[in-house]
Amino acid sequence: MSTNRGKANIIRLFNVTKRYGGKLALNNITLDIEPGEFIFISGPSGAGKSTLLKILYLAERVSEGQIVIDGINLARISSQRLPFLRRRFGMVFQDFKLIPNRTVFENVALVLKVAGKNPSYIKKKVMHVLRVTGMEKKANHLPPTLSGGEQQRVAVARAVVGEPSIILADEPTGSLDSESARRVLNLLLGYHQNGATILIASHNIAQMDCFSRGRNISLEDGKLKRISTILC
Amino acid sequence: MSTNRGKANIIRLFNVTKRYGGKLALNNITLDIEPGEFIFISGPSGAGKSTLLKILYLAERVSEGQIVIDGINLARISSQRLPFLRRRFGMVFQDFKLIPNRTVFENVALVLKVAGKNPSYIKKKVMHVLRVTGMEKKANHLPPTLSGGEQQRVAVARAVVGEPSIILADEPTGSLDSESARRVLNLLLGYHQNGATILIASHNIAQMDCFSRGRNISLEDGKLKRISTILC
Amino acid sequence: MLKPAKRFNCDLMQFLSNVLTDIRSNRFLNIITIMTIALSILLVSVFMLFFENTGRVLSAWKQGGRAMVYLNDSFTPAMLPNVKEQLISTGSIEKMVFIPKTQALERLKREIGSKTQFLSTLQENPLPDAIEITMTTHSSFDRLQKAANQIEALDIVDTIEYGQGWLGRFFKLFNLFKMTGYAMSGLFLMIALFITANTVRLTFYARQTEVEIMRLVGATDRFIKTPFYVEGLLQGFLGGVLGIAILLTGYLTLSSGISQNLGAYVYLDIHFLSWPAVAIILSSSTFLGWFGCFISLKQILRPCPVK
Amino acid sequence: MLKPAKRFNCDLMQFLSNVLTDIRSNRFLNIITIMTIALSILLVSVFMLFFENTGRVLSAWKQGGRAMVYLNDSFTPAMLPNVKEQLISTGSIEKMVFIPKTQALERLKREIGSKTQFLSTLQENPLPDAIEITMTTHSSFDRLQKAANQIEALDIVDTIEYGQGWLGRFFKLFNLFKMTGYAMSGLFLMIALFITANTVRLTFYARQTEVEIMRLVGATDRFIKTPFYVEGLLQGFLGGVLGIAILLTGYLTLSSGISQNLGAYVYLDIHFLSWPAVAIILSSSTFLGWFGCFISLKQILRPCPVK
Ligand SMILES: Nc1ncnc2c1ncn2[C@@H]1O[C@H](COP(=O)(O)OP(=O)(O)OP(=O)(O)O)[C@@H](O)[C@H]1O
Ligand SMILES: Nc1ncnc2c1ncn2[C@@H]1O[C@H](COP(=O)(O)OP(=O)(O)OP(=O)(O)O)[C@@H](O)[C@H]1O
Ligand SMILES: [Mg+2]
Ligand SMILES: [Mg+2]
Repeated sequence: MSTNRGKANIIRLFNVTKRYGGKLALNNITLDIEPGEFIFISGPSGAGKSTLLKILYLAERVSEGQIVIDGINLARISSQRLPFLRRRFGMVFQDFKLIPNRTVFENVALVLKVAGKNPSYIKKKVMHVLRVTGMEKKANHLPPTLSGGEQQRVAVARAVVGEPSIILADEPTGSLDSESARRVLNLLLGYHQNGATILIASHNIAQMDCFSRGRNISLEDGKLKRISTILC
Repeated sequence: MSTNRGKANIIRLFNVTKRYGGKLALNNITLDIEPGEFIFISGPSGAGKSTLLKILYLAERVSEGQIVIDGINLARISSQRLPFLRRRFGMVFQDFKLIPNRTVFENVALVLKVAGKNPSYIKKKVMHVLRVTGMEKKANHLPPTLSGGEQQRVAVARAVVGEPSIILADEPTGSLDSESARRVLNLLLGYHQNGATILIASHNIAQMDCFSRGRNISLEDGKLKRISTILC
Repeated sequence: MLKPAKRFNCDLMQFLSNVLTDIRSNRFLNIITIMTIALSILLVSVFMLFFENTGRVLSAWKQGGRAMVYLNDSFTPAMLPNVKEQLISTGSIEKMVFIPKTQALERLKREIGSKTQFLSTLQENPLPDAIEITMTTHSSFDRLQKAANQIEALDIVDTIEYGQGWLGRFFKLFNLFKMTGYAMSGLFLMIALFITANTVRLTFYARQTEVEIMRLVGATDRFIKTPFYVEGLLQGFLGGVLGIAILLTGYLTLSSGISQNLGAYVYLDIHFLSWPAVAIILSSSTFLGWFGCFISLKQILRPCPVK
Repeated sequence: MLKPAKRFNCDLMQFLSNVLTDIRSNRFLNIITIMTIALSILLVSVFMLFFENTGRVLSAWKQGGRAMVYLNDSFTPAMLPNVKEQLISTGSIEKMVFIPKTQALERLKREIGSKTQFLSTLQENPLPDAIEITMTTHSSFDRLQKAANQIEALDIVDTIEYGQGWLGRFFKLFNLFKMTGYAMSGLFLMIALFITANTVRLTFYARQTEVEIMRLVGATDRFIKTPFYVEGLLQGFLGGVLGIAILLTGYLTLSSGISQNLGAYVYLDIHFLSWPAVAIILSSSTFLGWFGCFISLKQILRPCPVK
């Protein structure tokens, strides 16, 4: 399988290993992802799906190996440049990571404030993504007063609000009923059609609807088990 | 539909309403549950599933209406007796609610320590439920170092370790792959066969396997929409 | 019949291990609490040390307050033991020295100066016999005044002179200093109390999740509270020991420095805190730890169940 | 051309609103921090007040340190202006009163007592003329001693008496008191600093999640730090104002009480802190808030990304 097709790869992993104490959460992963791809990362609980997304986001550093994102070697990123790199990503964390004492609006707006956008743009943009995710009415609520599914939708809204070129979504529909899940997946599909590269980690790929052009990366016990193309 | 069959009802709700500010999270729910029943609570995100379980557990007080559990009116429970009532329940919280700075073992053991069990019994029992949920090897880890699915299994282990007569499980397999989910459901089924009353809240009942004798309580927007018997 | 005892032992062992686990898993919070208690204790004890020693130095000055009792013409040296007894019976007297008029005259001559020879030409000694008395330290100025009046009322006494103006002012000021010192000790103690309670409240704030979860799995308030109290008492005690240790180190360094540099000029009787004071400080600090817990637990463990 | 200014205004408004949101959403933490700073400031300023006033009272005593310059027989009243000039040229002199020997004799008579008539029988006044001088306050004992030696060396002067023993001891003690006071002020300030830093660290500990999440969504360290610093400065300033307000209330209550109860006996010139001292305290407290932030942010925002 040739990994060097037309476009340059946006994400490249070379022999990446992540160790927690003695435990190998990722074991010698080599992987290339093209811009605009739609990738599913599947595998049982504890397989290393979240770890894979976290090292791409630089929320964790790798123990061994190299990661190159858009031509930038992550090992060489200084802590000054790190925030700017992260702004090119949108990440949905498995445990949401919402700030408990800020409203839904503020949580989502933070991404844009951090990037120095102006207030009127922020307001418009944030209310737009909240509308799309069905969280418009909860804009002024605090995260702990939301239901699990509502929190998850806020996390999704925050991940996409900055219009990132790469979206990393860890189990983004795990707490959602099928109707809300479809809305979230359609939202992500929309960004995909606009050219964003999307990686979704999910323990249950059967749940997901079928997409035109997806690849499924299957992990098990930290090892890359299989890469397959999804065709419905 | 007669709600007074052979056994006395273990859980009875009369016109229960739960209000958060202006929002009706539960709207005039009347419901009877017999001992030993296996109940699914389904409904879309924000329907009130978690709220229903929380008021049964007395993690929240109702705004209106009455709840009688095993002949005890929850409105009349003093704060001194509350802990003793809670020990009869096992609850899996949707957000797990594990103590972050205690190991998995200590988190699960807490239920038994609180009940004054002796150390050797605690050790044996806790290791047993951790084995059953597949978390034996992580006994000495701290919750924040676990994957989402692993945390969920610890939460399940904690809920069942006290051998409660009523198990309230809020989305207990939401972060689990199908294999782990089956193990968890089998575990709960085992307790059901030993006579425990089990309530499971889930946004996606289709995911669940079929059980011999289940009822599905469907919520929508805080209202009881339908009660149906599941027969596969 | 052995079972209950064994059960108790196990429970105690388990309980202690719980507390140790708690302390280990909240090391950062514990260190901050202990440091805060230690600093508060250091603060109060430094002030106590300062105040006690200043007080001692000032009282030594106060002791200098002497009085002269001038006896009238009817006095003869034979009456001395009798007079002394009468004086002693008034109380407030520490030392008495009889100064016969011959000696007084010599003293006067010395004071007026060797240049003036005129006193040696006197036929008769014009001065009275006198007794110099030293007042007891612990007496207040009012008591002193009363004693002086009693003495003056004696038949044999002509007048008594005791620096009515100067000594009175000194006494008042010394008392004011003492009062202010006590008030400040009290204030500092209260500040230490508040600060410690605040710190403990903050550490509890950080541990609220833990407490909430414990309640949710059916822990009684007592089950939750007991380890916190033990931890609080321990923190308080350790904080106190640390505070006193810092104080002692500072004291030893400074006092050796002072006696080297000033010892030649001034005799300063600087003492460290007495054992009872140390005991009081240690129990206060232990109380501080306990009290912080008490306040915080009151706030967290409200009767209504928290979410 | 208006755009940049408008942009800046918007940013500032938004920035301030962010800070206010922060403060609102962490009310409990803020209140505790402000209270701790206020108490620390109260502590230091109470001590400063106490120490300043005690110092003032003691220097008033020190001022009482007078010297008697006894002139020799060659002195005649006509020489007085000349002698006074000579004395003034030595410095260290605040006031001079000439006491002619006739006056001195009368004083002696009064002192020895009315009973003894013998002095009135004297043909010749045996006492010397003298000048009573008052030393300047700010002079050290060493300077005083030097001045006295200079004066004694003058031709016209017989001897000078200035309580060599007593005054020397007092000076040394007063200096020791002053040194101890400064040392304690410094120590208390450091304790306040540590305690405040600890408290701020604790509040940050409780807000660690917030900081972590902000970093995860791409906030630069500066974006995270700035509001914390503004908050810290504000907390420090408010804490200082509160501390001084409490001190002022206490001062007014106490000083009126003291002057009512003691005013008749002792003239006490008790002052509140001077404006410069208040300014120093307010800037210290503002610094305290800032410093607490600085320490805590250093700890939280380590170069390595946190999980
Ligand atoms: N900080 C950590 N310290 C130690 N071990 C960790 C840490 N984070 C993850 N692990 C371990 O690494 C393994 C992989 O974790 P990861 O979160 O990537 O799993 P996952 O595939 O996302 O599983 P799930 O579907 O349950 O979320 C797990 O066994 C986990 O216990
Ligand atoms: N503490 C609270 N304060 C205010 N509103 C709340 C609070 N808790 C829940 N709600 C609201 O009540 C409604 C029901 O919440 P609940 O958590 O019961 O939903 P759910 O059925 O469990 O949804 P999900 O499947 O997403 O978990 C939601 O709209 C939620 O926002
Ligand atoms: Mg995961
Ligand atoms: Mg829920």
